[in-house]
Amino acid sequence: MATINVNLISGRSIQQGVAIEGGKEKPAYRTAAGIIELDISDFKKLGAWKNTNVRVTSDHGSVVVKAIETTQGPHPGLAFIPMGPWANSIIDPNTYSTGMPTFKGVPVKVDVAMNEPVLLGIELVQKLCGVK
Amino acid sequence: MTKTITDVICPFCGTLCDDLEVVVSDDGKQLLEVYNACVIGTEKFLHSQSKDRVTRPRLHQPDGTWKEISYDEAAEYTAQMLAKAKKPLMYGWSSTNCEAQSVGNEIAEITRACCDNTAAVCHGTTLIAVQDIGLPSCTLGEIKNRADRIIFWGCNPAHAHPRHMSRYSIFPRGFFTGKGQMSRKMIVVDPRVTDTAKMADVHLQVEQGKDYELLNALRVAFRSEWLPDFVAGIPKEKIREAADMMKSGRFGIIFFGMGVTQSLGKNHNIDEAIAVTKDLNEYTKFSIMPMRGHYNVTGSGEVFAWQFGFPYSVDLTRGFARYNPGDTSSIDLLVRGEVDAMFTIGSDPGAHFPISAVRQFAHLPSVCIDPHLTPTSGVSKLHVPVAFNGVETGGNCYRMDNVPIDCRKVVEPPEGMLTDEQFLIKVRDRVRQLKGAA
Amino acid sequence: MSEYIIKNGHVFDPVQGIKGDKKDIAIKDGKIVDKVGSGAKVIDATGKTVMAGAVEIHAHIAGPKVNMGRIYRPEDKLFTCTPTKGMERMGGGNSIPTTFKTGYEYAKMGYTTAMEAAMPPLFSRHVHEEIRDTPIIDEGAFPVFGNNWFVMEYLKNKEIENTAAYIAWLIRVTKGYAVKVVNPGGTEAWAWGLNCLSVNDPVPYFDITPAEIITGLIEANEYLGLPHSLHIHPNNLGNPGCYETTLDTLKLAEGFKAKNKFGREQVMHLTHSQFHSYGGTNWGDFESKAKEVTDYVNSHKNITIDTGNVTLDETTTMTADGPFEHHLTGLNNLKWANIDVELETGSGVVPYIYSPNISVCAIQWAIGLEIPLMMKDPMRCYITTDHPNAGPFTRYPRVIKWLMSAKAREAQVNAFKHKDKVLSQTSIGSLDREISLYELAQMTRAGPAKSLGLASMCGGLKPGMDADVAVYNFNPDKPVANPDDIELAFSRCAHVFKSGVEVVTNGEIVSNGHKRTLWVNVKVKDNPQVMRDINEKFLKYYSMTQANYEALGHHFVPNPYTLEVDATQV
Amino acid sequence: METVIITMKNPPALYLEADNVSPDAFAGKTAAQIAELHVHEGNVTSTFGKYFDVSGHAGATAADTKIIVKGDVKKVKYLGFKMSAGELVVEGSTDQYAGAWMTGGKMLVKGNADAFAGTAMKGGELTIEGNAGNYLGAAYRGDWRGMSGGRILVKGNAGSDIGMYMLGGEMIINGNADVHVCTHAEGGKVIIKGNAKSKVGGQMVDGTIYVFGSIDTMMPGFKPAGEIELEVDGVKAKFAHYIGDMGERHKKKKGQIVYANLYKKI
Repeated sequence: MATINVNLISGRSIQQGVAIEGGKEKPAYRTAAGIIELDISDFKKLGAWKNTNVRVTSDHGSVVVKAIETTQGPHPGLAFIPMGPWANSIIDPNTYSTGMPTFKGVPVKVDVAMNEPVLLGIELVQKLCGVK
Repeated sequence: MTKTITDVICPFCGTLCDDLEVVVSDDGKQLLEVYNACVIGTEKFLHSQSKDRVTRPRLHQPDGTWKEISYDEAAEYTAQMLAKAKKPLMYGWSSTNCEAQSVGNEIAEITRACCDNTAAVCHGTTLIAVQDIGLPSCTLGEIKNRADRIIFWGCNPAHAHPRHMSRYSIFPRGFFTGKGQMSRKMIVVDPRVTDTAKMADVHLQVEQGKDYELLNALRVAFRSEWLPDFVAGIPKEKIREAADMMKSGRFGIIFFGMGVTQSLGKNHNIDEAIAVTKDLNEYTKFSIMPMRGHYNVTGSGEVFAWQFGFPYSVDLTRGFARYNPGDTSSIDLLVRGEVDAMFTIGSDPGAHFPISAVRQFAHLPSVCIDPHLTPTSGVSKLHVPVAFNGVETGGNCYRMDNVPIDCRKVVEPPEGMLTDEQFLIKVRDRVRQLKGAA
Repeated sequence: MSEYIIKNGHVFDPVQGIKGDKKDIAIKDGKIVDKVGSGAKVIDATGKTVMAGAVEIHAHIAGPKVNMGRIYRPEDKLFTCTPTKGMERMGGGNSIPTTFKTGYEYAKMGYTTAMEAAMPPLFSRHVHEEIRDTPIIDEGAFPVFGNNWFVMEYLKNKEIENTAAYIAWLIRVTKGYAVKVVNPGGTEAWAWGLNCLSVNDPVPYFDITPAEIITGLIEANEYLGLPHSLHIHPNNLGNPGCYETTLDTLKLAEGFKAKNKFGREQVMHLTHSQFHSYGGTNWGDFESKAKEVTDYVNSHKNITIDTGNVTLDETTTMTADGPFEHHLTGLNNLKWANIDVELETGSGVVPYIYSPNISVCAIQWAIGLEIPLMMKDPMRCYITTDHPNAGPFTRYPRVIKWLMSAKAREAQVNAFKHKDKVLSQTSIGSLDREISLYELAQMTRAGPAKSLGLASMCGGLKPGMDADVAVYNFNPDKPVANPDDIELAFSRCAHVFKSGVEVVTNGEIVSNGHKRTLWVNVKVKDNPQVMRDINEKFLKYYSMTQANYEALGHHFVPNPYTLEVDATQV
Repeated sequence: METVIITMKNPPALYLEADNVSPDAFAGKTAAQIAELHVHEGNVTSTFGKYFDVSGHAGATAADTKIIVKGDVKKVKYLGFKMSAGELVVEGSTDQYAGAWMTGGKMLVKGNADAFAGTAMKGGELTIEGNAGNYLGAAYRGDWRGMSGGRILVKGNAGSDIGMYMLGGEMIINGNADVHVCTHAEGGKVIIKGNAKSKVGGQMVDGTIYVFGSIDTMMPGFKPAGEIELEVDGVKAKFAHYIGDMGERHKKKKGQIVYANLYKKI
């Protein structure tokens, strides 16, 4: 099992859209947005099966999500996490004084984390903020 | 017996579809079916009916439990928090109506708050670009009736604005576009082969973060000047081909989204895209339009602008309005530790701000007004659930092309629940007393 | 409602022909009355000038392009925003003030009624939200018709009755006031990047000319008998030599007579005539044709005009004349906004600096003053700055100074970098006329009110009319020591009453009044064909449904004042 | 020249807006009068004396007034706001808008200055011995009139968007500069002694940029125009010359199109 370095972007997906309207406290939200979409070639480099949990780490944080094969590829070297608390645990908050964080284009490393759980959305944010 | 309500407006995205049909029970208390909406819009209407919905304000207790309180107690708590704060941030406003936004602006004016909407993490950089170079644009009906060149740059309507292509941009047969899709050429610029890109005549798979360079190269190509062999991973021949395709249309439009507003370059990406549009008007007719996200983020910008003079990131702390993203913008205010209270309405910064910004407000006095349970409500001291705007109450909203559409109430909210506007009026009247305002 | 008596002021009221005599004005229940009880509050106007509240006939103060101006010009507000003050909300903006500041500034200068000059019908709900948030002044809005697909299709076949039925429907659903035309046909052409620069240029696809649109709309307007006439911004605005297009446009009104119950006499109102009175073939030999234009208007009683005075400020241009704004951004390279509106109209916005050091700007300034000074009948010529196009409306006191004082004009001419060019390309140097206070009242009160069909309601101080009254710190008995005193006096009123409510005292806002939205409700014979056409256009070509199009509901027009028109018997 | 020394004694809980700290605002005032000037912490307006010790007194005019700022002013904004003459020395680091809208005089920041320093500067000298933040010497939002005169020297690194809409004046960065240099500029001169990242000179109409170090990604709108021997800020060297932005509009002088120039040291 290797570590791979990829360029992370976050953004909308229709499943994420349905899930936020369905309720962010529900597991369906985690299923829709607690994931990372990797190119098949990056899966090979990572040496992991599809649908395994991975830890994604950037200079700004670290989060566990489930790695799935990209639905909108190929995009080797590029990874996608739907917008939401999982992506925002690791994206670059630098706004370059424009007010806008760098939600897209964040260098991250991905390691397999088979036995680490993917937290629910609200649970994740509360944990990272130290709020019960 | 059931009733069918027609011409219903969908309170999900900036496409603001207004052709929905909703079937409700005879007593108007239950929403049964939704027609014409996309899968997301349908879910939004149906979720309002969920049985496990929170219907009363709740105070977060130290042990993590919640204590139910009355709306009056919630209004008192909110008013006290805002009145005491030196620099409160009133954020959100994009999933509520313009009437509520107006009352919110009064509260912000009385308490001298910073007010901001979700453009902060969406199209704020677009607004900066528009302030630098302008915006040649049009209404969506113009696209439907005239456009034969459609460019989607850094946006993925197939996922984010599901009915956009069928209602306005790709498929409809308009006055001068009788052949619908056949009369249009579609270009998609995206680092991924998105479901939108898969439909395109031309897909430019731009190297992520190099949109500014690629847009600049298009402008150079329009003028037939020298180009390096590759720009942003795209061979120059393909760039010149795309440039010619744009020039050769009769009426073109660039739709753009988070792909450019949130990537390196930020406002400059939009700035250059607008320059591209301006250039193209020397050869043909071209427009450009941001794919606004929340269904009424545009309205929030409009109301801010006519009341305070600026479309977002407005700082009223000195008693008059000031604006300068980087200083007065939510993310910077939070990450820099500039504010001492957080008021959220009609959005979910807990889920959509960088975690470092969320951490900041999680430890401040905070109030979250939202019909849903969200990461924001989860880390706020007070959660005030309200009626769903656009479902359980009406009110004016602005579509992504700034066209105002008055939302419809289709069903009664649960017994005793207030709307955003009703709750805000309680808060406003109380802060007036606390601040001795006229 | 409380009673007032304004004592011993010098009253100027063209409606009653009062020319500065000392007279008391009595107010009761929102109206001017003959007398009030002894309990009435006394306002001492000794040594002051008393006029009716002023009437703004043409300004861009509410709606999508105005707000686009606000949104994209933060620099227009830099260091100018004002704090909350008593009942005054925060304000900001030099050339595009916020809605609150707009209402307050008008009121402080003695204006009590204003017309938004260009409402895109599709955006009427936006226009009305801004009007609602503009305090004190009564407001109406003119929907634009000159590039409307229905209008062009009906008029192509000379279907006046259908055109009229459509106008009646649109004015009703948009809560509009009058028929506005901007660059007829040219803005539709602009949807393809083209333009119509003369009244005979064919409109692409629609097989009709601007001339046919204009005459057809005059006919339809008089068929309906609307309070105001056709209100036109002709083709070819702002270009050297454009005065010829202007004369061609004015001539189209020949033979038409006003038919209405509101006392209006004109069938055409030419707006911001300054922008349409240019001679020359380029910016080098650019010259004034104010004489040619005013000669024509002076000899044709069925036309009224407003001026569009250039105030020599940094401002923001905005118009439904989309192609013009594109032309302008090519000249000054400043940021360009454009909003084309499906089936109806378009618009553009570009910042502009009228620099006294640029000869063209100085000549434009002169033309704007030549026009009112050359107009024989002040009841047919009204002062505007086409706010914010030629300058912000807040500069009216300065324009009044220039009109009332030849000395002030001379001082400005001498201050120009290209003084000689101004004198050679215009006749401003030879005009020694000074507008009197009575003429000023005609140009800013009685005149515009009559042209708008509001003569029985506002613009005068006759018992029975609305109690809109402005009291100025200006003593007509005293010679003007310094022209700047005129500007000062007209900048801030001593007192302003709106519908009998004192809204301004010593230049400060003391009440937000009871602001009304003026709109015209025209009843016409049932016209199933037009209703079918409307229905079909919404199904096929509009991007929203017909059911959501109308400006309904308390939050759009909370306090309407409806002018009823019955055209069913025509 | 008279000197006023202000020393932070009670740092603010949030941030402090001290737009009165300029020779212009202090001129003709005693220490006591200066202590009465307004400062703002959020929506609370209080007096200078609440946060600062004030000693010495100002000269009769701005020109003969020198201000020395001591103590922790990392969370103080607007130092030197609109100053037109005299001197201002900040011994530590300061927050946003240092010397913003200044028209004359000398301002020295011995530490770092955060974003918007020298906004729309018209004249004078602004020296930052540490690092400068984003939008150094840039225009205010929406304004097409950026830095038009004066001189900015940064001994450390500079952030992004320096010299946006620059019209005139000179800016020297001894260290590196982040993305976007001189965007939309129509004049002026920027010298970067270190490295530049990318998006250098985008949409530039006129003006000159010198880069001594590397540029990660060149704008495609900048076209190679040969090599040239130059002396820049006392350094003689060979530079690769580029003209641009070829995608942007340009003025003509005597029938010749005038491009912006980018010189990169070889």
